[in-house]
Amino acid sequence: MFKPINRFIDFLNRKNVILFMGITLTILIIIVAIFAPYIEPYNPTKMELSQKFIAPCSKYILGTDHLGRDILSRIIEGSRVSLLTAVFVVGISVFIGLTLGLISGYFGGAVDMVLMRIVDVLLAFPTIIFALALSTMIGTGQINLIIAICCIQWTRYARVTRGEAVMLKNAEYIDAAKTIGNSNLSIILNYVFPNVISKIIILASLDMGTIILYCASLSFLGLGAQPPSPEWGVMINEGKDYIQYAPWIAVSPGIAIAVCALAFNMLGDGLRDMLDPRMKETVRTE
Amino acid sequence: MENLLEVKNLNVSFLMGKRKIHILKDVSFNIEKNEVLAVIGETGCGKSVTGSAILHLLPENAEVGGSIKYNGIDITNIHENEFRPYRGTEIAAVPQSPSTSLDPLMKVGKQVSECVTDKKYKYGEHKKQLKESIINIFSKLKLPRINEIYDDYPCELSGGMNQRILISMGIVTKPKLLIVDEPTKAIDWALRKEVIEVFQDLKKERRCAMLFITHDIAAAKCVADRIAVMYCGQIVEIGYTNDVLNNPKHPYTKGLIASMPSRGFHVMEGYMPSFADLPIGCRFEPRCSEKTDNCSKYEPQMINIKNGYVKCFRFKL
Amino acid sequence: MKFRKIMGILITSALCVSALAGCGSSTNVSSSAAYSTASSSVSTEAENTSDEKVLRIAFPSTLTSADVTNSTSATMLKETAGVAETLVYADSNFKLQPMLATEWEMTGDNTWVFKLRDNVTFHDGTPFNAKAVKWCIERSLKENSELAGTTYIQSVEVIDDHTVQFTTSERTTDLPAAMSYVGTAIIAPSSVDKSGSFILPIGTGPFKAESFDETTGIFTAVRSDNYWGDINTSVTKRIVKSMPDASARSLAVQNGEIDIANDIPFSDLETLENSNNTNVSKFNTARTYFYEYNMKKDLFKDERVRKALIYAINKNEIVNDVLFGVGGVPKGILMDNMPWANTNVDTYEYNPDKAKELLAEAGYKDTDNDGYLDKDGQKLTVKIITFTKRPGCPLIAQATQGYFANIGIDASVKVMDWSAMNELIKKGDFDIALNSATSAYVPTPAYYLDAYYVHNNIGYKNDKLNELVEKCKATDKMDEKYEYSKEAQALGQEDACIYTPVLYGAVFAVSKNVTNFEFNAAAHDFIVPYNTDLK
Amino acid sequence: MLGYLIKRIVIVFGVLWMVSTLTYFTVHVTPGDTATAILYSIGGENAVSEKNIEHVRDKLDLNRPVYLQYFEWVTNSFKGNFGTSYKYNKPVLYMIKLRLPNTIKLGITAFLISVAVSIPLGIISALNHNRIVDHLSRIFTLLTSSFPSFWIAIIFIIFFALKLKLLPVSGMDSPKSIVLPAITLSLGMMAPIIRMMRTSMLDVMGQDYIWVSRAKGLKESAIIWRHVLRNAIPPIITVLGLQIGHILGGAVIIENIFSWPGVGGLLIDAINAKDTPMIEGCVLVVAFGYTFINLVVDIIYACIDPRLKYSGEGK
Repeated sequence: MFKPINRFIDFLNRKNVILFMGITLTILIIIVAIFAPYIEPYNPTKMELSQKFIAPCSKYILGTDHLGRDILSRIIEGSRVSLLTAVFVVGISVFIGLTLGLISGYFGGAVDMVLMRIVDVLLAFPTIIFALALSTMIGTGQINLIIAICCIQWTRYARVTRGEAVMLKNAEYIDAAKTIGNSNLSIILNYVFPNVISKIIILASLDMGTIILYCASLSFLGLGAQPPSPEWGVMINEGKDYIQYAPWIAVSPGIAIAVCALAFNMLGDGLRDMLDPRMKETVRTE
Repeated sequence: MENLLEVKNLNVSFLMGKRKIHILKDVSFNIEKNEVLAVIGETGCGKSVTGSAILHLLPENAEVGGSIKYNGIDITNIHENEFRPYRGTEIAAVPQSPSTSLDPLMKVGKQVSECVTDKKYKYGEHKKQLKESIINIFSKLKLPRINEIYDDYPCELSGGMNQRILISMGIVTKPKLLIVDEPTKAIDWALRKEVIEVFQDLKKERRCAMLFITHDIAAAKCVADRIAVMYCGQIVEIGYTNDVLNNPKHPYTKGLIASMPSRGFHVMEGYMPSFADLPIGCRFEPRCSEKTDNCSKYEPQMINIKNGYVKCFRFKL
Repeated sequence: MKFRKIMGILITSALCVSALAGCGSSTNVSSSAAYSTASSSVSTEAENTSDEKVLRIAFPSTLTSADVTNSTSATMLKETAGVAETLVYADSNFKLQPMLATEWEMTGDNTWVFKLRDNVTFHDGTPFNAKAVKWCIERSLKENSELAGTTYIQSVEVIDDHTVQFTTSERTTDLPAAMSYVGTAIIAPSSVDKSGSFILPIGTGPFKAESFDETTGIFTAVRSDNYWGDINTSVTKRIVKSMPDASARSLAVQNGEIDIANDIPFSDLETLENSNNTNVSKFNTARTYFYEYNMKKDLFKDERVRKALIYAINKNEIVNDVLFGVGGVPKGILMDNMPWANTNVDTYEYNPDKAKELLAEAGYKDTDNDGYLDKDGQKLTVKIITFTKRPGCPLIAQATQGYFANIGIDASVKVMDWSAMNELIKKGDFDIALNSATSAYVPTPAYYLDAYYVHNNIGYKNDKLNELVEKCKATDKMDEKYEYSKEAQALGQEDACIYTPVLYGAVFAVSKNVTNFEFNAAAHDFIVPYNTDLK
Repeated sequence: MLGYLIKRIVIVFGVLWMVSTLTYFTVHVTPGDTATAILYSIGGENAVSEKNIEHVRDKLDLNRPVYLQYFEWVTNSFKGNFGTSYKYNKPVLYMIKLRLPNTIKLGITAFLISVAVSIPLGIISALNHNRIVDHLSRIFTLLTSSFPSFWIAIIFIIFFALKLKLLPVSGMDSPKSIVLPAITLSLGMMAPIIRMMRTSMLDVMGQDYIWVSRAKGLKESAIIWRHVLRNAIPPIITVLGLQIGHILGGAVIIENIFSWPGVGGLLIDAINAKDTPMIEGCVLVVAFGYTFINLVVDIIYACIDPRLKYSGEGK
């Protein structure tokens, strides 16, 4: 009776299903975001007050909101906002974190000292509160939100990169490379960087999911994107007032966020399984 | 003499994904009571897997074939619950790599006494007596500060000291068979002699049989009654210590002995083949200096000699 | 070895204990307080059946204090709890009526004399007199930053036991109106202890403060035996519960936990109207939503453009469909039933064709057929900014965006918090701003025009209007005030630089047990009249 | 040990000082007039008039240079005086003391729930490595870390409060009120704990000393309890410490949705009102709580793991 289940589990164990699903979903989301204007059944910002609060039906698959806008179209349009934001945040943070982490780890000394203390301070603070404080300070809006989250997020990459760089700095083959007469820059680029990058890729893909959640949370609190932007967090916030009357307004954007975050989480999880040897099962032969 | 352990045609393979990788092939040997059998060979040839297989401690994805008989009872496929009483009490193990084989968060004394207290039904010793007997063992192993060491964590002791703690864990239950895995690997040269002496004493005083896994031929020579030479998951030659060392029959044994520093340090050419990609014929064929045409086509058969066997086409009785 | 470990544990536990002790002291106080209120709210059902009749009111903001120096709690004390009263009050026709003061007179350019009611005592029996008024107003002036600019009071002098004189920082004819503002509610000097810290408000109203829980924001007041006026209600106790979340208020009424709640989510109206135990009432309020054009921009220097954009907006549809019928379209700038409201002005009723016509006259035509109007090769785009706090703002702005799109104007909407919007308006970094303000903050004909037409940040200036408002402020004759105000309104409406499309609507969910509940648009926020009764 | 402790405490204070300075100056550098924000927060749009703005500036001395205000604030903070909230006109410390117990109550409940769920789940999935339970728990982990907490909160409200009418929607009037916010908050922090517990267990189970303890003939249960769990716990403690930060951050959102009167709501109000002393106070409390808990975690860690004393700090 359990045979099919067992075979399925066996299949799960052998293939990196999570990674496969992650990649598929991610590509799907990216396609949706790129071709959003062609996929949207209606104009996402067009109001049709006579069509407001229509429950999901065949005409409006996910229903309409309080201003008669088609929710599905808005969600599709919103994927661009979320994805772009996450890509920017991760890209900028990785760049800053990687650069500073490499410098700090490879050269050490006072730079390392100062940088790591800054990292300590920034990490001594729950990300969301810091982003929250910062984004209110520098004003609301999506760009400010990106800046605010980048301010904290780079520390994660800096710390990981530095750790790896410190470890590699003392490795014998780096010493060898030095004695041959390679410059510091070429050692960093040719030896240290390739060793760090796989860890950074795992971290970055996991972070994409987290950042989509952060942005949505902050927008939900009214600190990120603002209406009428079809950002998912904003849509949930708008729908919150109608949960009794028209629950679908708040429900579907949440699922969109979750699917997006799930895609990147699975991608990161799968990549970790594949790239991080620590997690692999090893067979003791000796 | 009666056989304490009889291993016949032991086959071990690991399931890696959908592929099956054969590690041990038709390994057969026996150990008599109070006899020390040394297994020598290169790193990665399957020595430790043999030990683990006897202890039923192979990873989950392992498949075991053939038969292992202990005291005449077939223990190859008996259930974990039935086998557990054998471990520690009948068959004990002294693991390799002292740095990782001790629980870092438990005091060493407790780790040693644990071997006994978990089987109180058998050893009705009181805590105090137990501690005394452990300290007694410590002192026999020439550990310093024996009373304090009992309450130390492994990280507070040196590698050699930890190795001796591991040995004491193996012998505290007075087992009939001791599987010793690379006892001299982590020990510096000065201590090596002492550790070897400990095993010699063990054999004399406690009268326990041993499966002495090592790549240290000199150590094997001092301790073992017989030597089994293992290559790539197979025993290629087994026989009395003196016979094997002084009159090696298998080309691999010859090479191994020649590579000993005392014998001139002539290192063999080539590497052991990967288990995933084994040659069809004799596994040693690619490196063998005395190979014939048959060697690459057929597997050599076991040829019995006095108290052992050889697997080689070149060997003639 | 052992020593280190034990020490580590000791230090850790010491740290933990000290941290817990730090907050523990307050935990005890607040938790006991919370329990007492929890039990009281649980027992209200039972009490209602015996001789106690409890009116439970939801208050729409967070309450952190019960002191009149905090405007929010002053509103609560005066208008929802009925504990503290002001010297003057404005009735629902925006006429000033005597409250704690019986008469008032402007005695000099900067002085006003108020005669106090003489049969009044505070709840603790201490007499209500000029000294108490002086103490209270001076304290509020110091603590409440709002009062200085609202009342212009500089100092208070005691003339005799029941006469006070207020000296203002500049000449004002509107002090009596300002004295109806909640921030000037009077409490007794005995409300504070010897060190000056506030305990409970001791007022003169028909209800006497009983308790206030700072953590949960629950205020209770019981009927006072010695109220100076006549009231007719069987309610013996009022519980005011701070519930800043609109959906929570609505649910509390539906579940019968609350008798009166205001500002409930528009979308719950249908549910509440169909419910067996609640009534829904909607009223227009004196609060306006108003559009401001950036007059520093050339685009809006053209009157036709300004008016066209107003014609483009379907105000009635906004009220009915976007705001669920909550609110109203005014016939002028102000709420129609304000006695000084000029309802005889052009309201630029929805007429998209006229809008297009006017824009075409101004030179805006769709020459490149992209669906958007343009002039000199420039697409007509406007940036609408608005703020979050008033629930209607984002909705009205987004609806406007839609109406503008219909006539070919590409509009963007930005929603931000009010201070940020104010900053942008000051900097001139916007096209159209949707703002909101109450026109009865000080219930006087000059106030709203002065605050939002004369003193604007958008660069609008009409000398004639300013002059009329000055005259309105200067005279102390009411009918003259009305006249000047009406004239000024006509000018303002004709200029169409600031425009009121919609009035803020008050919506109440009231339990069917509640009787005699009347709305007063002149009240600062919302009022639960003293005579509100329970079946 | 003592030296280590002193060093750590110095770092805690350093962090607090830097965090507070950072926030102090960002608050002041930000565009927008403080007086306007304060007036708006106390009296709405109508309260903002030129006369009132002037009054507020005079009263709060906002016209002084920022660095002077900062120095005064720092000296007062050292005396334990965090100033008076602009918005509430009450001492900052008083307001925080009023609200903090609620946040702690919510936080501890959520923490206990998530620990009670995720540690056993992590252990179970490690013990059933690559079996159905493990896969199910992995799916659970992925889901909990993918759904936004505020959305889950809304779904909970729809189901448990509106449809089933089992639990209150918001506030903290009855003991039942804590259920929804605590569960929502705890869900968000489960994933890292489960994942860490599982990895940590698997890591330990692959260690040589576990093989050795099997070779000793110990019972499986004894191996799990005595060796695996004991060695798997230290990394978990670190993760738990980090999760406290998640609680503090998540509480801001959760308190907002459920109208839970905690520090989170206070902070958001303060930020909106540009109530500098209050923002500073809340930020300091959060940062202090976070660093303090991590200090405690490190001390516990040092007590559990004998290796640290020798490698990390020397004898």
